[in-house]
Amino acid sequence: MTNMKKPSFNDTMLILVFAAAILAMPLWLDPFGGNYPDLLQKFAIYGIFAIGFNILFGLTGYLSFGHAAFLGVGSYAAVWSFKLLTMNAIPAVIFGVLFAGLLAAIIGFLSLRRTGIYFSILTLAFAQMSYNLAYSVLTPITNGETGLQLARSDPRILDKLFSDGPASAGLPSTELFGETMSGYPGFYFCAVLLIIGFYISLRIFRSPFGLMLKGIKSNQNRMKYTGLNTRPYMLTAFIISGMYAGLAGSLLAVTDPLAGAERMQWTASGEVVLMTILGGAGTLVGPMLGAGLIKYFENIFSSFDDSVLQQAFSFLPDSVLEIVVPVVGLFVGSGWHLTLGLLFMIIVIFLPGGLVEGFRRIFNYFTSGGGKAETQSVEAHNQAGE
Amino acid sequence: MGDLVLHLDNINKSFGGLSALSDVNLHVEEGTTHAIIGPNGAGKSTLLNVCIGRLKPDTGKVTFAGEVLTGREPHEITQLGVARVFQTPEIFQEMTLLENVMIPAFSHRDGAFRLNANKLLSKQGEIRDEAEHILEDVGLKDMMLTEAGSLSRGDKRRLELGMCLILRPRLLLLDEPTAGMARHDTNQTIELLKKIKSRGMTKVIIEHDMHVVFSLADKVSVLARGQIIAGGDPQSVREDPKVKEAYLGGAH
Amino acid sequence: MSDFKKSGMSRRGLLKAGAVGGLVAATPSFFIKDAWAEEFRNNPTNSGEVKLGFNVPQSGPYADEGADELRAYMLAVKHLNGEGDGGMLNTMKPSMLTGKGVLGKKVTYATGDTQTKSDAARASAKRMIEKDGVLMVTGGSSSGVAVAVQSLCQEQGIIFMAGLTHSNDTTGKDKRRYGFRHFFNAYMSGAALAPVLNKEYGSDRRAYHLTADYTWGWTQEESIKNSTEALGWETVNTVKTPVGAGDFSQYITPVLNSGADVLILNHYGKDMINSLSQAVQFGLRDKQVNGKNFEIVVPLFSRLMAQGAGDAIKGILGTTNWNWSLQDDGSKAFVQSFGAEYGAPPSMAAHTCYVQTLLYANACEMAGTFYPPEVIKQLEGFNFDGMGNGPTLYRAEDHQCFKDVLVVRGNENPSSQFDLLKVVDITPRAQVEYDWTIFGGELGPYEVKM
Amino acid sequence: MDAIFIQILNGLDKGAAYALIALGLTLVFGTLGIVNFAHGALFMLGAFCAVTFQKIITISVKVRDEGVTAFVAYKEQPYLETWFGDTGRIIIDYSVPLSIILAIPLMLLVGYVMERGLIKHFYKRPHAEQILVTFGLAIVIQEIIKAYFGANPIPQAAPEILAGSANVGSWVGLGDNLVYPWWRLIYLCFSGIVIFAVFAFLQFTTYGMVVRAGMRDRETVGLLGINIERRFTVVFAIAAIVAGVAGVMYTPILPPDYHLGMEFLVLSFVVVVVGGMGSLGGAVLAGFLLGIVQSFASMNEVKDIFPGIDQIILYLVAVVILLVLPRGLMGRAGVMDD
Repeated sequence: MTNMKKPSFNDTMLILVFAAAILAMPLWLDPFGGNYPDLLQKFAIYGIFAIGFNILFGLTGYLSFGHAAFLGVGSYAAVWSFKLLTMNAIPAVIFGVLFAGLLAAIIGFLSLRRTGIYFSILTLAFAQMSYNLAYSVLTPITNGETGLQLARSDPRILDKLFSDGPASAGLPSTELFGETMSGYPGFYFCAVLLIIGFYISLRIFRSPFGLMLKGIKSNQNRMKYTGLNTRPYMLTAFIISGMYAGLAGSLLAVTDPLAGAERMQWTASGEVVLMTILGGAGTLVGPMLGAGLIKYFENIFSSFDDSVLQQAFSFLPDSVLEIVVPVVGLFVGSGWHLTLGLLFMIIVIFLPGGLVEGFRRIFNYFTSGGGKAETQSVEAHNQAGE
Repeated sequence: MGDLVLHLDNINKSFGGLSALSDVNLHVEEGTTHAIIGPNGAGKSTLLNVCIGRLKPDTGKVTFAGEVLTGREPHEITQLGVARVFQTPEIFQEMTLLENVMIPAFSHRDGAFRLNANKLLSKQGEIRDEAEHILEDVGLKDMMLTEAGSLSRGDKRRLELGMCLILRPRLLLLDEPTAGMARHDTNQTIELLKKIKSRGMTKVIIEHDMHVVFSLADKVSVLARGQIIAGGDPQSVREDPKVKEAYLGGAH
Repeated sequence: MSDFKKSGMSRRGLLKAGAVGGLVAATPSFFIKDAWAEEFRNNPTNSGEVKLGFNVPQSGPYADEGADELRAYMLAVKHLNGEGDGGMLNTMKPSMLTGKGVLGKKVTYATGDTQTKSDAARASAKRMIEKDGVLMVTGGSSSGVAVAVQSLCQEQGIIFMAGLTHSNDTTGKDKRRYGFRHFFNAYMSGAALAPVLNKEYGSDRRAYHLTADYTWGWTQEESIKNSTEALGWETVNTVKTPVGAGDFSQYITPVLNSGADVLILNHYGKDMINSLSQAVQFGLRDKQVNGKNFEIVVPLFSRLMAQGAGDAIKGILGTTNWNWSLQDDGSKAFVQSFGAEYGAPPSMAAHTCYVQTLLYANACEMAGTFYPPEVIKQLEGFNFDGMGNGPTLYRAEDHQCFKDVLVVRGNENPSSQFDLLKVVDITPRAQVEYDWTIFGGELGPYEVKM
Repeated sequence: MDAIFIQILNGLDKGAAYALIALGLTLVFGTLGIVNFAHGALFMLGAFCAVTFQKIITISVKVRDEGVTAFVAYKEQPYLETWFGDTGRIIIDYSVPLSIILAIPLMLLVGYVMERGLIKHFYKRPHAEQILVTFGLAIVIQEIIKAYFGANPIPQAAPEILAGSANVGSWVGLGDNLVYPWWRLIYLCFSGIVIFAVFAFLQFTTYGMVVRAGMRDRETVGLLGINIERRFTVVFAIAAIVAGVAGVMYTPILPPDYHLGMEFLVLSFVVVVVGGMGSLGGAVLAGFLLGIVQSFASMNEVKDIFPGIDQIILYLVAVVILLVLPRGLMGRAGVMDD
C-alpha cells in the first residue's frame, strides 16, 4: 500500500476530500436521518477512536482488547478539568490526551512484553480492572455507576479567576472561548480534531515509522535480526493510539460533560475492535466507516419502533402491512442488535477486508482495472461516496 | 589473513539432558568464509543460534570484535555488525521487495530505534536509491514493487541476502543458504556469494551441500555429535580420515 | 414570556438551516440563539402533534422490564388520545385530561434503547430531543440511567419523568428542576419495611447485608441499616458484592456462621435473582440461629424479579412501588385495560411509566401551555389521587412523590402465574416522609439558557 | 478453618464451571486455530436446552384461571401430569438432569452445522475476522433466544431431593454447621467426569491421538493422509456439547437468560489464556486456580485489608501469571503467539 514514488498530491487530495466529506456530514446525512448534533458528534468522536486504534492494530497487528480504558480515562480527566479548572474545552482535551497517554505508557510497557493473544488478554485484564475499580472502589474519583458529573459547587479555579460575576443559576456548559460545545459547534470542534487526527494517522502510515510498524506486523523476528529494537516502536504506537482514545474520551466529555464507568468496560473495547475490522483494519478510512456504521445502527435502527414502521410502510395494503411490520420489527427497534450481528457476519463472510474492500471491489468493477496504484484514490472515492 | 574476529569459547548447550553442543571452541578470521559442516543433528543450527543470541549457552561465551554477544538482544547483536540468513527465509511476506530492503536500510542508517514519524517515506531518496542498488546486486530489481510473498524460494533467499547485505555487516551468518534449491538456483546463489566475498566481510556458512562448501569456503570446521572434530582449509579437511569416518565416509 | 407560543419556524428546522449556512459561512447555528431566546426547545405550537420520548431498556438485563414500560407508554398515549377505555383517565383526581390529546394536540411518541448504560441512554435521549423533537423524556430502569438522563434534560430544558429508579440520589443529591420521580426510594423502602420487620421478626435480630457495589446499593444499604438499627437490630456485617457477579456462593457461605439471623440482599434485577436463589440453595432459610428462624429480606423487588427467582422468592419480605392486585379504582381500571390489551397484568415499572405520562399531560393542561417552567410549576406540590397508591403528593422541594408504600411477601401459593406477590401491609405515607434537606442537592433553575 | 474449607469448596465449584467452559474453548483454539467468540453463546444455548426441555415436558392444557378476576386469564396444567400422574410429576421434577438427553444431540447438531457451515471457511482467515464473524454469530444466537424467551432469567429448579444442602462438615469432621448445596456438589462431580472423559478421549483413543497430533502440527498430520478436517468437525462438536451440558447443569445455580453467554465469554478467554494456549490441562488448572483465588479474595478478612480486591482479583492474577510466565501456566511455544 505504500507507494514510494507517489507524489503527495494524492494524499493532499485525500485529506481535502476527507475534510470536505466530514464537514459536510450535516448535509449528506440528512436524508438518512443522521443529521442531528449528538450523532454527528458521535461519528466524529468514535471515528477518532477507531483511527487511533487502527494505528496500533492496523499497522502492527497487535490486537488490544483494552482500549476502552483510555477512552474512559480521557473522559474522567476532561470532566475533572471542567470541575477543577475551567469550562474551556482546550485544557480538557489536553488533560484527556495526556492522562490517557500516561496510562497507555504503563499498560503498554507491561503488556508489550507478550505477543499475540497473550497481549490481548493482558490489555483486556488491565481495562477490566480499571472498569471494575471505577465502578466501585474508586467512586470518589469517578462517581461510580452514575458517572462523573459537573456540579455548581465545583471550584473551577481558572474560570473564577477571570470572571467576577456571580455564577449563573444553572450548571455552566462546556465552551470554547465563549462558544457552547454542545450542538453543531461541538460537532465542528470534533470534526476539526478528527481531520487533524486523520492527517496525523496518514502521515504515520506514510512515514518510515509506519513502515517499521508494518514490518513488525509482517515478521517480528526478522525485524529483530534487522537490528531494530521493536519494543520502543511498539510502545510508541501503543501510546499514540492510547492518546487518540484519550482524545475521543475527552471529546465525549466536551460535548456531553458526563463520564460513566461503562465507557471502560470490555464491550466498549470490543466495539472499537469491531469498528476497525468492519471497516477494514490497516486501511486509512476503513475504521472511520466502521465506526459510523455501528453508531448509525445503535442510534437510528434502535429508534424504529412499530409506529415508525407503520408510517414507513403505510403505502402497503393493510393485510400486507400486518405481516410486514412485525417481521421487519424483529430487525429494528429492540431487535437492532440482531441486524448488527447479521451485518458483522455478512460483511466478514463476503467481504474479507471490510467495507473498504467492498468499495474497492465496486470501484474495480466499474473501472475493470484495479491494482495497487489505485488504492489511495479508491479510498478517497469511498469517502466521497459514502 | 586478518585477525580473529569471532570467538566461541567453551560453548556447552544441552536440551533437557541431551547435549547438543559440548565444549565447542571456534575462532573465525576476519574476511574469510568459514564453513561449518557435519551430519544431521550434529548441532550446527544450535551453534548458529548461539552465535546470534537466539539461544543462550549453558556455559561459555561468544565474542565478536571484542564485544561479548552472549546474553544480548538480537537487535543489539545485529547493530554490532552481525547479520543472519535463516534456513527458511525470514522476510516481510506482505510487503514489496523495495520495502523489504528499505527497512534494514533504515536500521543501518538510524540505529536500533529512531521514530521518524514526522518524515515522509516518499522523501527518503537516498534510502530508496540504496535499496534499489542492493536489489540490483541480488538481481531482483525488476520485481521491486511486487509482494515478497509471491517470490520463488530461491528469490526469497536472495531477497533475504539483500536485506542482510544492506546492513553492511562485518559478519554474515548463513544457515544452509541453498537448502531445498534446484541446481540452477544453487549455482546462482554461489555466484552471488562469491561476488559479495570480494567485499571483505566475514561469513560463517552452515551447509550440507559439499559442492557449495568447497566452492566458497576458506576454512572448514566439522561438527559431529556436538563437538568440533576437525578444522582447517577445505583440502585438508577433505582428506582428514576422522571426517571421512564421521561424515563423508558414512554419507558417500 | 407571553409570546413564546408564537414562533415562525421550528427550532429544529432552524438548526438545520444553521448547519447548512455554517458550512458556507463557517459560522454555524449559534447566531440564532439570542434571537429566539423566548422560544423553548421543541415548541410544538405550530404542529398538530406533541411528541413524547420513551427511553427504555430494550437490550441488556432489563429488556423485559423495558418492554413492559413501553407497553404502558403506548397504552397511555392511546388513552390520552381518547382511544381504548381511558384507563386511569377516568379515576385520576383532579384531572383536566379530556381524552382529546394534550392541549388539543394529538400525542405521538418516539422510542429509544437505553441499554441500561448512562452513555447509551443519554445518546438515545439526545436523539429524541435533537432529531425527533420530543417535549418530554421518560422511562428507564436504573438509577444510574435516571440520574444521567435527568441531568441531560436539565441542560436541554426538557422535562424528564423518571421511570423505575429507587436510589435516594435521584431526588436527593442529584435532583434536578426538570426531573420528577413517581417511584419511591430506598429511604422509603427502609421506613416502610421497618415496622413490618419488627412485627414479623421482632426487635432483637442480627442482620447481615450483601450489597451491590454501586451507588444504588449503598443508599439502599444505608437506608435499611438505619431503619433496622432504629428498631434495635444489630448489623453484623455489610459486604459489597461486584455487580453482575453471577455466582454469589463465596459471599453467602460466610453468612452461615456469622451469627446473623437475617440476611438482607441489597441487590436488584439479576443480581437479586441469583443471590436469592443461591442463598436459598445454601439452606439459609431452613436454618435456626439464636433460636430463631433465619430470614432473608429483599428490600426492593418486582414481580418480574420474583418470576426470575422462582420458588426462592416464596415467603420473602420486601417492598414494591405498586402491585396489580391492588383493589382501588385506579389500579383496577389500569390493570383491566392493560390486561385486555396485552394479556398480562402490568409490572410496577409499567404502572409508574403510565402514571408519569398522565401526570405530565395533566400538568400541561393545567398550565395551559407546554412551556416547561410553567409545567414544572404545576407538577411541583401537585396533590392527586386515583392513580393506584392513594393520595399522592409531588413534593415541590425535591420532586419526589409521596404515597403509601406496599410491603409485600413472595406468594407461597400463587393462584396464577402472575400472582407472585402478596401485599402484607400498606405503610401509610406519613410514616415514609422525610425532611428533604437530609440528602442535599439542589434543583437548579426553571429557565434554561439554550 | 471452617471458613477456609468452605471457601475451597466454593472455589472448586466456581473453578469447575470455569474449567468446563474453558475446556471446549481451548480445544477449538488449539486444534482448529479458531478464536471462537460464540463459545459463550453455546454455553447459553445449552442452558436454554434445559429451559426448552422443561417447556416441552410441561406442555399444558389451558385451564381457566379462577384466581384472576380482573380479566380473563388461563393457567396451565402439564399433559405429562394429566397422563402419568405422579410419574409425570417426577419426570418434571428431574427436568434439569434429564434435559441433557436433549442437549447432547442438539448441541452436536449445532456444533456440526456451525463448523461445516461457517467455521471451516475461517481456518485460514486472520484471527480478527474470526472474532468478527463469531461475535456476530453470538449476537444473532442471543437475539433469537431473546426474541423467543424474553430477557428475564428463567428459573430452573434442581430436583426436589437435591434442592437442599448436604452436611459436608460432618463428612470431614468439622462439625454440623458446614453445609453445602447438593446440586453444587453434583456439579463439581459432573464437571470432573466431563473433564476426565474429554481427556480420556484425547489420550486413549486413536481418534484423540490424531487430534492431539493435529493440535501440535496440523500440516504434518495432513501430510500423513489423515483427513484432519473431518476430525476438526468432531472436535468442534465435542466442544459444543461440553459447553452445552455445562450450561444445562449450571441452570439451577444461575437462572439462565439470553445474555448469560456474554457474561462468561471474557472470563473463559482469560481462563484459557492463563492456562496457556493449546493446553487442555492448563485450561483446567487455570479454571480451578482462578475459582479458588476468587473465592478467597472475596472473604471478608481479605476484603478488609484490600477493599474491592474481589472486583479485580481474576484479572490481577491473570496479569501476574502472564507477566511471569510468558505462555501462561502450561502453554506451548508457537500456538497463537502472533
